[in-house]
Amino acid sequence: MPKFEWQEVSIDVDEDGFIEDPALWNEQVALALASTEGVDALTEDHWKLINYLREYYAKFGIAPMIRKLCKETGYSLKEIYDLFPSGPAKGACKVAGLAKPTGCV
Amino acid sequence: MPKFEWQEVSIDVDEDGFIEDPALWNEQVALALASTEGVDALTEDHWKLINYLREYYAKFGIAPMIRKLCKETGYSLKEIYDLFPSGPAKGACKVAGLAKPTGCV
Amino acid sequence: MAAEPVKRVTDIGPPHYGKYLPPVVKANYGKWVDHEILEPGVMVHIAESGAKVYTVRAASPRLISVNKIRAYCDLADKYCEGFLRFTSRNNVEFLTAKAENVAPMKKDLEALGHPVGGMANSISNIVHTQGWVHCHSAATDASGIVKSVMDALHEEFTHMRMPGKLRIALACCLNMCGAVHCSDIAILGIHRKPPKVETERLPKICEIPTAVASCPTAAVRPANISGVNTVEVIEESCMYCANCFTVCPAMKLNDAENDGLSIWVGGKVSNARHEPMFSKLAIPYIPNNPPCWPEVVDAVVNIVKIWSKNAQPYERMGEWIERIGWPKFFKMAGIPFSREHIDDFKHAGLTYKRSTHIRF
Amino acid sequence: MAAEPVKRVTDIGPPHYGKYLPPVVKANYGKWVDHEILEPGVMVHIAESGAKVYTVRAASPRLISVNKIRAYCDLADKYCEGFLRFTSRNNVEFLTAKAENVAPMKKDLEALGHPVGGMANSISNIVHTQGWVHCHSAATDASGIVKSVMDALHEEFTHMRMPGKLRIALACCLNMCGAVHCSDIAILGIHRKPPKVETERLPKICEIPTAVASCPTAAVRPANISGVNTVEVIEESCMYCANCFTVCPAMKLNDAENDGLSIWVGGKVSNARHEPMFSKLAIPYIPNNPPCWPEVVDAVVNIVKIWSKNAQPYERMGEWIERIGWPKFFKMAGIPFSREHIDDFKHAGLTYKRSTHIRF
Amino acid sequence: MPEQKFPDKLQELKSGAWPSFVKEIENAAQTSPMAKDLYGQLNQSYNEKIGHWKHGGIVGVLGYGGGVIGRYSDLPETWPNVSHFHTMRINQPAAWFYRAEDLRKVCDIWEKRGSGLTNMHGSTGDIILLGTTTPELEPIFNELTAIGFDLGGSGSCMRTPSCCVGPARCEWAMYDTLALTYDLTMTYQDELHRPAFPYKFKFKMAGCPNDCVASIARADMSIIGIWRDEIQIDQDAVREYAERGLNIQSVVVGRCPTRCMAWDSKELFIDNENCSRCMHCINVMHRALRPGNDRGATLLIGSKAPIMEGALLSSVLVPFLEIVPPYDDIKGLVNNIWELWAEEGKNRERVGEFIQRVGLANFLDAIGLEPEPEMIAFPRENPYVFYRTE
Amino acid sequence: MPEQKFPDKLQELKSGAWPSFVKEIENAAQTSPMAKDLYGQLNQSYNEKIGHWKHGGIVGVLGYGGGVIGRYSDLPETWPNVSHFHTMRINQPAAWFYRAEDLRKVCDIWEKRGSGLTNMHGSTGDIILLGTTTPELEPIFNELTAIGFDLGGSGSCMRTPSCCVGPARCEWAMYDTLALTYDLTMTYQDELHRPAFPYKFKFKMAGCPNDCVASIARADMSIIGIWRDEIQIDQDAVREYAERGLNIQSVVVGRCPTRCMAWDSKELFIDNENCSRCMHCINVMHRALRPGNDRGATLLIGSKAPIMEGALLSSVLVPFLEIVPPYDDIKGLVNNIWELWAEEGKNRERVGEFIQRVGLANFLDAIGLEPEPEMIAFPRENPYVFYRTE
Ligand code: SRM
Ligand code: SRM
Ligand code: SRM
Ligand code: SRM
Ligand code: SF4
Ligand code: SF4
Ligand code: SF4
Ligand code: SF4
Ligand code: SF4
Ligand code: SF4
Ligand code: SF4
Ligand code: SF4
Repeated sequence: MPKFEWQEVSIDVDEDGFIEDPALWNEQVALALASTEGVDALTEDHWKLINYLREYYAKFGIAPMIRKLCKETGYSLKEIYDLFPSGPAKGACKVAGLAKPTGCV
Repeated sequence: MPKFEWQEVSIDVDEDGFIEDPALWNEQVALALASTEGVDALTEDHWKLINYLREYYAKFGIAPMIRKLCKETGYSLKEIYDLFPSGPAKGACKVAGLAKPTGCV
Repeated sequence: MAAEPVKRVTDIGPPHYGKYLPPVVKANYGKWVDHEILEPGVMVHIAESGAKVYTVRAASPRLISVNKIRAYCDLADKYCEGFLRFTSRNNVEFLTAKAENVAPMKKDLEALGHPVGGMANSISNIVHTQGWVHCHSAATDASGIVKSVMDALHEEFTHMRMPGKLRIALACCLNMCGAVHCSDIAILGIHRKPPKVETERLPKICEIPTAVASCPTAAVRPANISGVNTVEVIEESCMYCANCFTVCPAMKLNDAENDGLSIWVGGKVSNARHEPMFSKLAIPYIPNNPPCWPEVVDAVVNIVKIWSKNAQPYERMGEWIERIGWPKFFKMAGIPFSREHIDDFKHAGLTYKRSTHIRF
Repeated sequence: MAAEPVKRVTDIGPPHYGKYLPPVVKANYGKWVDHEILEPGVMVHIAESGAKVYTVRAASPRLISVNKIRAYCDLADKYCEGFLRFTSRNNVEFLTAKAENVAPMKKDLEALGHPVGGMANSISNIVHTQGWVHCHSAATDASGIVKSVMDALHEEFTHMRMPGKLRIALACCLNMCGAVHCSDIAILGIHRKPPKVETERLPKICEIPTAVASCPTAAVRPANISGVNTVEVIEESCMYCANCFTVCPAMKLNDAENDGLSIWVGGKVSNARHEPMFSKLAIPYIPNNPPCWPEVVDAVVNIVKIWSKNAQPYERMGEWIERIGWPKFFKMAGIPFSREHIDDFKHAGLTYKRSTHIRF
Repeated sequence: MPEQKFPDKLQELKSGAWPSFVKEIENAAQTSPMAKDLYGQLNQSYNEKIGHWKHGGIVGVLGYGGGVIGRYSDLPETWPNVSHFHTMRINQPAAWFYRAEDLRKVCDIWEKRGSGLTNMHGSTGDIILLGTTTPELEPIFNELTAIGFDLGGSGSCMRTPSCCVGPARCEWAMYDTLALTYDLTMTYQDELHRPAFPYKFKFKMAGCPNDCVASIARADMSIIGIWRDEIQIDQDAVREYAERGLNIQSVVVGRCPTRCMAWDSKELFIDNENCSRCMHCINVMHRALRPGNDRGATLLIGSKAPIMEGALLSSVLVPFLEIVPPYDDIKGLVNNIWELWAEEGKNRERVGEFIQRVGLANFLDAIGLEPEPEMIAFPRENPYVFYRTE
Repeated sequence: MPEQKFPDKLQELKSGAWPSFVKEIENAAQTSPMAKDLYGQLNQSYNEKIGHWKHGGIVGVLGYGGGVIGRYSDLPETWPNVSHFHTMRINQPAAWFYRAEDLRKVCDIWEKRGSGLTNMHGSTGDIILLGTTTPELEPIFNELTAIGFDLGGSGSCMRTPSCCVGPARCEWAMYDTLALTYDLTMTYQDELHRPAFPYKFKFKMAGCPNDCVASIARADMSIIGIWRDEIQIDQDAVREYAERGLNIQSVVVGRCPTRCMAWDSKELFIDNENCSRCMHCINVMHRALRPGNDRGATLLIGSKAPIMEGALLSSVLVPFLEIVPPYDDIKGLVNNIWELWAEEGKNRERVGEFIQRVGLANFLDAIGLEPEPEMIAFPRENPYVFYRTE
């Protein structure tokens, strides 16, 4: 299992860089993971998305469908890609510490 | 709604002689209803069947299927007809104060 | 009341058919080799031995009085050595070994008001059910519609000029007593309103789990309404099948305004040529219009006409439509195609058109 | 790593096909009037203008190296003004206006090890998938079986002596990437053991509701196992489809012992004659036997043989079987009929034989 | 006719070419007050467009669980003579043959104790005696048995079996439908009269694939005659048909569903291996073509009306069986089926629905039959196979 | 080949008449360590009868949500060079036409930065570049766009549309399949690259009912060319076929599914009203018969592989549509469908499954189409109608 180290953060991640144990996620970890996704700083916009994702996941046990994400956060798909260049699944979910999206590829 | 009177018993029944309000059933009523089904006295065997029917109904909200009735009470279908000449549905259920069996005719 | 017979017997079963077979039938039982339909409603069967039995078939309204049965019996005595039979479509048949009996018997039957016919490529009797005459479940009457339709079609009973056999059936509710689900033309009584639940009375007279289990679309669910354990109906999920009413009197659907009929076509039972087929929806709704249901009569007559004009020999309704395609059928019949025609039950997907085999 | 190109562009889409059409194609685009298949793998198309384009089609294993592509390109340069195309079944095609180029090009292709053929009533390339070469989901390999089967059948690629087209497809798991579900013969990788649930790891890496929802037979259900909220599998309800694994890595099904293949027949895609049809189960299970899967090869060759010997001209596999009946197919193919053949999913009842149309 | 507050709409159904049920009711009403009130209530329905019967009743005769359909008017005050209006189902003789003498006796009983109205016959096959009261049930039953008639079935029982005219008057009967019907009826008197199944179970016997009793559409077990060997052709007779103007190519050969025939204007050829025994060519040219001599029946299972999973047609259970008394193979199979279905079937689940729920393969296993390809139209299309590994 | 602890089973697949993928891997392995380890791992799979890839990865290029399938070996220590082995899906040019010049450029990029192995093509239609590492993805993408290629689709997006050769080389193309494919691909670049649907959505364009791109079996929207007017018959050419030995009666007329043809050895007759445009007669006698001139396409919807409700074939949505740029009618319809399905579809529910769940009639309502009888094979058989009363 690869170790991912960034500043003081050191966590186990899988090959795709997704966190292995979601329980270990915190804001620092988010920042650390963001760095791998071409995101230098987490702005308010980033946090709005991350928080929405985490809350949704906590409530329903799944990541929201993307249309729902856009609708409920008010960001267009384009804006999400601007915030997380590798997109909502690979980028935002990773930073938010969610289970890796699967299946539909 | 026809009134059915027998000795001290006086209850509302439908045209088929089934009790209208199952809450009013008691052993005396059973005896009364039995008289309409060609049963003069309720023997231990009759009560075994009646009690089984009532317990099953209380538990599941339905009358048992006849095969189950035979199996669980140990009476053959013939014995049941001997006890209640108009059979388990029309005879035994009526005496036991169950809702009138429907449908499958 | 009269005194009971001395000995009460049970389980004797029906009379043995052996007692009831006409002599010529008994003598040639299982030894028939051919038959010929001589004229509408009259046929002869020929046995190995060369023996012949002539059959005269007459229409019957099925709902008959004992006096009518006695009249049949008199005819049987007069021409058929006291024997007669009924058919699987409720016609009455008189069998005789004597060719010379046919003509007078036919005359007598017609005098009695019972047309002779229904054989070969014709329209036979309408298989039907109880309707308002006897059933609690009926969304329409049965006998009245049958009478009205057959009044209009009787010439097709007494002639043999159809492309093939045409079987009409009627059922007064979705229970479909009879063979409505597999008929060339089927007339079906329907409800169009959800059950009216007698909330309080229901638990006293109905088994709640049975009522809940009875609904094909799970529209019935247990509910506690002001303290009473009863059921409620999710009205959007109800398609008015009345199965809940069948098991629970406190869920009545009958509705004078909204009940009515639907017309179905293209079913068949026999294995001749095409495998048996179900009837398919042609006309979703026609209002009840007693006593003569003119809209139903027109609809049926119209469908009979376009079929008889266009089908090839021995092409039953469903076979014909399969050849020309449903779009053409709707067009020829002048029936508007609507959302009701599109299946949305269990196997609906299989009824979608999964090819480009389109006729333009 | 090399420096990035100056400007990062996105969403440019594929190259416009216009750039890639051979000149004769471009000139006669949309103006073709006829074609003729001249010999196996060679055809000519004729345009309104009288112009002709010759096509030579060669087999390809689909999994090819860049060097092989370069070799194709060289041929394209040599004979086809630098143009080439691939087909929807992964063969490679060379188009030229020059009739005289056909023979040498064919020779070159054969020298390169790529048989020319696959046209008209022959067996074309096997549409297939990734297998052990790339996919996590594979219950078998793809390329190896394809190679083994086509080694045995290559003469049917290079000849045109079949009753009709025969389309074979292979998919390495029930996801059925490709067209296995509508092929004359389909080879399908299957699992036969339920998923092994990694109980503790599962909630960390999988969405539990998604895993539960993924199961067509509701065999996956949420469970709390020694304090962990995870899922469990009701093994009797599992039919090994692996959809749970698709959405959840912690539910692996691969099993060296029990994985294997099944053979399906009688599907088709084209609307020619019969409407498109799904493939139907012929052989429920054949074990994996790499590298040459002889049992699979034998099974396929056997089915090809009985079909090609018995079908009428232009009768595809499914059309032929429909004519002779499935009982006869099983008999002729020597395949024992077993409980696995009988459908038990959603529409199973519709697959039961609902007539007496039996051939004895 | 009784005085009514509604216009007499039924009147309009007395004229016309088709025999009138209204006239029949009127006729009975001359002597029966019941029939008179039936007329009245029915006429009220015709005016109001709604039926006036209460939800089912449960009445019967001693020792039987079925055979009577209880019925009460919901307007007993307006139409007191139909306040009770139960029907009795009387088990018809096989193939509906009667001797006038006996039929008259039935009429007499019914005139005396019932409405005098009947259905000849009900859809299942019984004689339907339309309308009597609860107290009359026992006497009627006893008088009927005295003349040799017994009740038919209602409720969750084996229903009254019925059959086509078969060998009594048809050259195509591949087995004796009347004998089998009578035998099954007698063998299963207890199952007929004392409902103990999850739901109803109907038998219908047809002598050949023409299925003149619609068994494949409405019998839980359909027994349909069939042959296994070759169709017998009399080529001279075929030519005669042609000479007399039958277009054999289009009407016979052209409609053969398996396209297994050929006609060269001299000889008719049938590829019997591909013939699906549909009867069409035989039906059309009965003088020239006859079924083969290796005769028996196909057993099919499970047809029914739509409620509740959608209508079903019967499907093949035993592709071919010789039908010979005492029919032990059929009865053995029936017993196994009933045993299983009675044990595992849900309340109000017909055997056809039961099979769909548990799966045909499992059903076959449980009743001890081997799967055969004749049982299916085609093998499964979905790959959702419950493989059995060790 | 690398040293192995397993016997080299793959070797056996190098001989034989069919071109060998093993030789292709070997060929690439000469320069690519990745291809070398692929050989090794695959050979291990052949020995162990099991695959060695871990469950899917999620990797990609910036700004795109798909186009790359992440893949990792579960034996990274044994086969380090395939520890990453991602495939890239490259959007093929319509109908898979290439200029050698450009194709060589793709090869060069892939040789330099990937395994040197490809699939020409994937089942959806893309060029599949088999195996590279995460760090190479961005550079490859940039180099590809520089030569005019872009990624195809993966994930819950519009997938790479594809089409048959159509008007480029086929006389039966009823519309321009390549033009429509290109146009839809370009119009929906965003939907292709940035997954935002409930599940995948595939388009396949076939020029005529022969459907050479199997669109009816594996496209959420299948657009299949068709004509409405009469088949054009050249009777002389028909006779020529006959003279040259074609048995028109049995091979052409006898296989017409609607039996709407007749041939009297002189003239071929087609009852065009009953012709279902199946193409068979045209396929067989292409010199004599040609489709009509009123041309367009049928739009069908919903086909897919079995998971999870069982495989579906596409079914008719629009019986006939003229196909003319800018295709606004198609796009309007597609937008309505996507809008509805994206809003109401469940996660991983293909549009075909969605329609089955909500019902075709409701679906039509929601996307603004009127029901037409061409959309169904036959009307409903069950009486479970959701009537709408006022
Ligand atoms: C008397 C009766 C049997 C009985 O036991 O009562 C009977 C008797 C004959 N049928 Fe029938 N059929 C009888 C109901 C049926 C039914 C059942 C039904 O209608 O409910 C069917 C299936 C109908 C369906 O498919 O929906 C039926 C489908 C046939 C067929 C197949 C017709 C077809 O092309 O599909 C034939 C063959 C023929 O007529 O060519 C046939 C042929 C015959 C023959 C010719 C058999 C024979 O050689 O004796 C008999 C006279 C035919 C006629 O009436 O034209 N019989 N026949 C039934 C008469 C009913 C009536 O009063 O009209
Ligand atoms: C090149 C290609 C289209 C492409 O864009 O790549 C193509 C090209 C032609 N097809 Fe096709 N078909 C091609 C894949 C298909 C497919 C799709 C598939 O196989 O996955 C089908 C549907 C198959 C199915 O039903 O399962 C297909 C079903 C047909 C048919 C109908 C055959 C039938 O009887 O069912 C015809 C008509 C015919 O051949 O008589 C046809 C006819 C043709 C013609 C004659 C059309 C023409 O006039 O140019 C072309 C040459 C035929 C040949 O190869 O015999 N093409 N054709 C495809 C070649 C694939 C290959 O390499 O073998
Ligand atoms: C009398 C008869 C109609 C007729 O006029 O001929 C009849 C009448 C009734 N049928 Fe029936 N069925 C009659 C033959 C049929 C048939 C046809 C057949 O048996 O060949 C069917 C279709 C085949 C089948 O069994 O599926 C039939 C399918 C039903 C059903 C639906 C059963 C199902 O599984 O879908 C019901 C509802 C039920 O069982 O609860 C039903 C229920 C009823 C009830 C008892 C009404 C009810 O909901 O309780 C009707 C009583 C009417 C009355 O008041 O007199 N009846 N019923 C037929 C019996 C006469 C006889 O014994 O000869
Ligand atoms: C590469 C390709 C197979 C090939 O070798 O050609 C492929 C490969 C995969 N498919 Fe596929 N599918 C490919 C064409 C198809 C097709 C055929 C088509 O598009 O014409 C189908 C059937 C049609 C359909 O869409 O239903 C297909 C139906 C599936 C499914 C089942 C989808 C369904 O709704 O039933 C899955 C499972 C999923 O989506 O989770 C799937 C999933 C997959 C995954 C991503 C595995 C997974 O479970 O996540 C495979 C990745 C393999 C790998 O490691 O490289 N693939 N997949 C094809 C794409 C190449 C390309 O872009 O050109
Ligand atoms: S069809 Fe319905 S209404 Fe008519 S008799 Fe049967 S159950 Fe009664
Ligand atoms: S009428 Fe039918 S659909 Fe409606 S609630 Fe009752 S059982 Fe359900
Ligand atoms: S069929 Fe299955 S194993 Fe093969 S490539 Fe597709 S998803 Fe992978
Ligand atoms: S393999 Fe398929 S059937 Fe088995 S548990 Fe997983 S999803 Fe369900
Ligand atoms: S089913 Fe066959 S045997 Fe019986 S009457 Fe009809 S034609 Fe004759
Ligand atoms: S019985 Fe039917 S299938 Fe057999 S030859 Fe005659 S018409 Fe054809
Ligand atoms: S689908 Fe039709 S138009 Fe397209 S290549 Fe095939 S035959 Fe030609
Ligand atoms: S296209 Fe097909 S349906 Fe039309 S005439 Fe030709 S073969 Fe017959």
